[in-house]
Amino acid sequence: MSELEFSATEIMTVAASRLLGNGTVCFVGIGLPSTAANLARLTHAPDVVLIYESGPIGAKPTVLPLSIGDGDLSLTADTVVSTPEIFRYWLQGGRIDVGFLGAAQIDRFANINTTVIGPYDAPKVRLPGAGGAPEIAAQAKEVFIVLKQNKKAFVEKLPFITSAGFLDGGDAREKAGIPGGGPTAVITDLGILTPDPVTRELTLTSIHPGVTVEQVKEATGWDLKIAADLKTTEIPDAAALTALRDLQARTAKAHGQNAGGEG
Amino acid sequence: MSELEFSATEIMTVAASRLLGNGTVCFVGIGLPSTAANLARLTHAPDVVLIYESGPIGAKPTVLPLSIGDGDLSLTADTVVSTPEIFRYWLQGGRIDVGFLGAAQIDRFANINTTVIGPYDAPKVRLPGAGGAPEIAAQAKEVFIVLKQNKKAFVEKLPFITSAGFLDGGDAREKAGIPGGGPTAVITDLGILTPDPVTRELTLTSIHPGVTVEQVKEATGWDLKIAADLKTTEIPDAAALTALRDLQARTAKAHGQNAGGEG
Amino acid sequence: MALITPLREAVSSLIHDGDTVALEGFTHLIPHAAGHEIIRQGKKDLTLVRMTPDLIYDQLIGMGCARKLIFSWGGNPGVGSLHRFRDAVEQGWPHKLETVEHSHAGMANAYVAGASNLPFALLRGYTGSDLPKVNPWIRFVECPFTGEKLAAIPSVRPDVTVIHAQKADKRGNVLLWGILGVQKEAALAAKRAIVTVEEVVDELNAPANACVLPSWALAAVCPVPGGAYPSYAQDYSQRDNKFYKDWDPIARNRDSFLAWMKRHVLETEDFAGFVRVLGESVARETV
Amino acid sequence: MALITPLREAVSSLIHDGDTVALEGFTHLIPHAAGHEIIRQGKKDLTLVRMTPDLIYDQLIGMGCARKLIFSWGGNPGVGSLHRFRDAVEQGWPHKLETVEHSHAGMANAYVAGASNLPFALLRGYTGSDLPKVNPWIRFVECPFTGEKLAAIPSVRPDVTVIHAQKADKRGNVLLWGILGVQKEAALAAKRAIVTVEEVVDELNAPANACVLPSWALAAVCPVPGGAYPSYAQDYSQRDNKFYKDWDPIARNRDSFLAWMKRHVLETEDFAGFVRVLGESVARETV
Repeated sequence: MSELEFSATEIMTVAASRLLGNGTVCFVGIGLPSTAANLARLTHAPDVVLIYESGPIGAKPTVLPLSIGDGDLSLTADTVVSTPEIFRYWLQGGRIDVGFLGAAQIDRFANINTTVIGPYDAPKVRLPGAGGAPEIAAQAKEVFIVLKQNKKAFVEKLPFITSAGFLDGGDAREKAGIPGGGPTAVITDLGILTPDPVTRELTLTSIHPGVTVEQVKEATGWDLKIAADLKTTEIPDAAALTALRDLQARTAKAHGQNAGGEG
Repeated sequence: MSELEFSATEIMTVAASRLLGNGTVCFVGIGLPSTAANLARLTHAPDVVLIYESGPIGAKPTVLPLSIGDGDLSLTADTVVSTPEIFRYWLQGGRIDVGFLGAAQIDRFANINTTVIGPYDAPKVRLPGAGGAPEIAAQAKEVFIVLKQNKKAFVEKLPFITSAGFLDGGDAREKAGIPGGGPTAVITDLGILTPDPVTRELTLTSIHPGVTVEQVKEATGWDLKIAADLKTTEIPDAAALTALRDLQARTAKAHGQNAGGEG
Repeated sequence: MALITPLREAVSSLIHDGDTVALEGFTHLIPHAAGHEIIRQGKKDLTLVRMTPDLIYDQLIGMGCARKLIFSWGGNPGVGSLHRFRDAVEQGWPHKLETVEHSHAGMANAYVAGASNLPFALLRGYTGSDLPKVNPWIRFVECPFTGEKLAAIPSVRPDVTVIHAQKADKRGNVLLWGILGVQKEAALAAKRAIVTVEEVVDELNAPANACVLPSWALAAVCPVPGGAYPSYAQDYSQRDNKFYKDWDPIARNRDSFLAWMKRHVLETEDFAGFVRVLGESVARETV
Repeated sequence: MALITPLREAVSSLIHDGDTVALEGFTHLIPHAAGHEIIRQGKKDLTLVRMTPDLIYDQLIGMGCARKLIFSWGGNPGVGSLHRFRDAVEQGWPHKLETVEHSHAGMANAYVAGASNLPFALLRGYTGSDLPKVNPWIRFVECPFTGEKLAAIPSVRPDVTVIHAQKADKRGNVLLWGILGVQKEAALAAKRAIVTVEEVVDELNAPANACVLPSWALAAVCPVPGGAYPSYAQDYSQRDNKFYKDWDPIARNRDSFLAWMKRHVLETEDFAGFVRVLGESVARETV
């Protein structure tokens, strides 16, 4: 298969999608996570089970949902249950293999902030808030986080921990009694970061082709650890890129845009 | 309308049915309560809402259900929800006007026993148990109890309180923090007993025509109080009797019998 | 992922001696065929859970499969007592049966808590009842905001739940409708869920918001047409009310019970065999 | 018993200044028309509850109806910030807005607890999050059996819940389908529930186990075809994604927001009037 040119967002999306195994039960956030999860479904993981917090279980949308409650999610799902049931029986029930989240900010232990920039009581920027993330981050068997890498997003200290990654690192998460396994991959437009098995500090373990380690360090608000055996991310194959672009073209045609959010 | 002959069970059923006002939301037990509630629906209270613990809300069965989960209940209901929802959102939610119960035994404060005769650990007779009754008795705004009156059923002291009436009488029920108003009528084949407004002791306030006070006292395991203004129960009118007999005939034809129970 | 599996195999590989097992179904959709298969395979020492132990548990208890019963109403609905259940409780036959007794509200909430992966269920319940005096598993907690006391009981988290449903598709997704009871909660509360179904179809064509259990949440889906008998499956079969009445004299006596179980269950191969022999019995009766 | 009532009358008689009000709908079936009517009638001092305050709450907050907001995600879905919400939180305009912030799991459980008449909701939640540090209404209780710590938050028990649904019958029984969100729980948690509907029909013809709210559990049912706009009602309308984008520049600026609200809401009689004026605005834009 011939190689195609691709953007940083495209390799991020394809790399994230590749991590989803076939048959995985995935709790999907709107936006990049939803794009990556649906791309997986349309390529190597046709039996991935997509669950959205609004209620659809086993959604197979033909275009990307613009909102968490798009009709296409409902019409293509195996079943649609209530939102309380999603959080009670399916997420808290321990039935989610992968929680797939976005974030506004992340720290070295993969804790994430989607609440405020600045002090909580007098915020510089009021972000949308927690949504489903705290319990997805806590209860899914593992968590993938996808966001673009820059110093505003990858910060030394979060002003607010909305959803726990590994807290202060080491076994802090287990000690706090958080049931799920926590973040196993942070997929960015520059590379893939995974937690050190002992310290749980995010380490650059894969770098996207054409990106330098310096660039990644420069885009990180702490002294980023680089894996000794740093890999280069496999480039998106033509089939995946084509599927992604088709999906986005279908989505643009249906919605006139391609962003997304809860609500 | 001409008068018809009627049996003791018939006047009990019709008297119980008359207590149900139109539009009342009624949580119905199988057996006599279900017969009386459906008779009310088919006569003076067409808009009574019948809720069965198996899930049907607004059931309008054409024949008496033999079991709490008969298909006819499901097919004629406004909606069928899960059993947990019945107990959580509808009963505990405070939405039931009248809980309509049967009992194996009752005491002077309208506490009821459906659990054991004899000691709990070495029972003389093991009865079916609580079913929905403890929370129906506690949470419905008021409770009607229908059972045949005799010394085995109307006892000085219950071996086991399955479901609370007024406990030790007076304000004991309120003090225990039980939300619903408690039993307001016990309808038997001999008369109607209602709790004294202060002591909450069951008092014979209505006696069925042809029954003597002595007979009722004889059928009661404690020294039964008789109301100063003891009334005679209105005899079943022909329309109610005819409706009851038609209902039972339809039921016998459909089921080949006319008993009922949970399960 | 639930594979379409013969019932015998599912019971044999998924239910072990000593397991906590819930067979649920509220009059409607009671998994009788699965109960028979558990008896045929001689499973022992089970902790049985069920809101309304009726004929199916009378048979399991009478055949000695159960060590313990967690329940809230034990009777033959519309008929009277469960004689085998009573014999076990009152006389310890065929052996002593430990019981843990709740109300329906308690059990329903305990299944919900199980499905929700909570250690306990919270409800307004049991106040004024003697049940908390005889069941140490009913406790009370305080609301951290109002100070109010509420009942707490342990979640039900069976090793195995068995239910019966109307339809599965070929992938093992299950659809049930009508009176749903606690079946969804019971299935999701369990480590392993077995569903016997009336039929396997190409497409479920489930209405919006219907009760669907996805294949991946189940351990096995077993085609057993009529497998709820003498209970029923709405739009497939009628409840055999007569059988419930007929059960009373059969179960009243230990010998007649054992003889009936031997002929109809132990000596039949499977549910189809049971139906055949039962038909012969009925024919003989009515000659 | 819910009578079929005009929306204006329902809002006027059932929603009072100072009430706790939940308008629910998860992207689907958001009761926008009811939100407008609350604004038109100048309701004040409301405690607004909603998992996902979006445009409808941006408008209520910007018009000064709200004193307090209980929520779990506040944004313009697919677009970005809610500028009026942010202005109230960041700058106190038009006046200070108190916020109580939860996660979706917390809010969803709080509605369930409200519908269940429990004083608090019990969940595994908030562990490791800073939310409990800023929200004193998140506490922890111990399981009386295992000693485990679980999160507890107060139930949501609104004075009034408003939802939008597809159908009512003439008696006021309501049927909704598709993405149900927390609407059933929100309606049952409230003292008074108002439902706006796409249409009133003779018979609901609801499928088995559909989401039906019986008339007697509701305070008013109000026919408002299209009343979810710019949200949608499955099988009746499409979400107007463009409107969500267009809202961003309108709401970004206080004056443009006030002018828009005046023209489209305050100076229109009812939802039909809003739709007419909005049509004129769109026509003018596209000339």
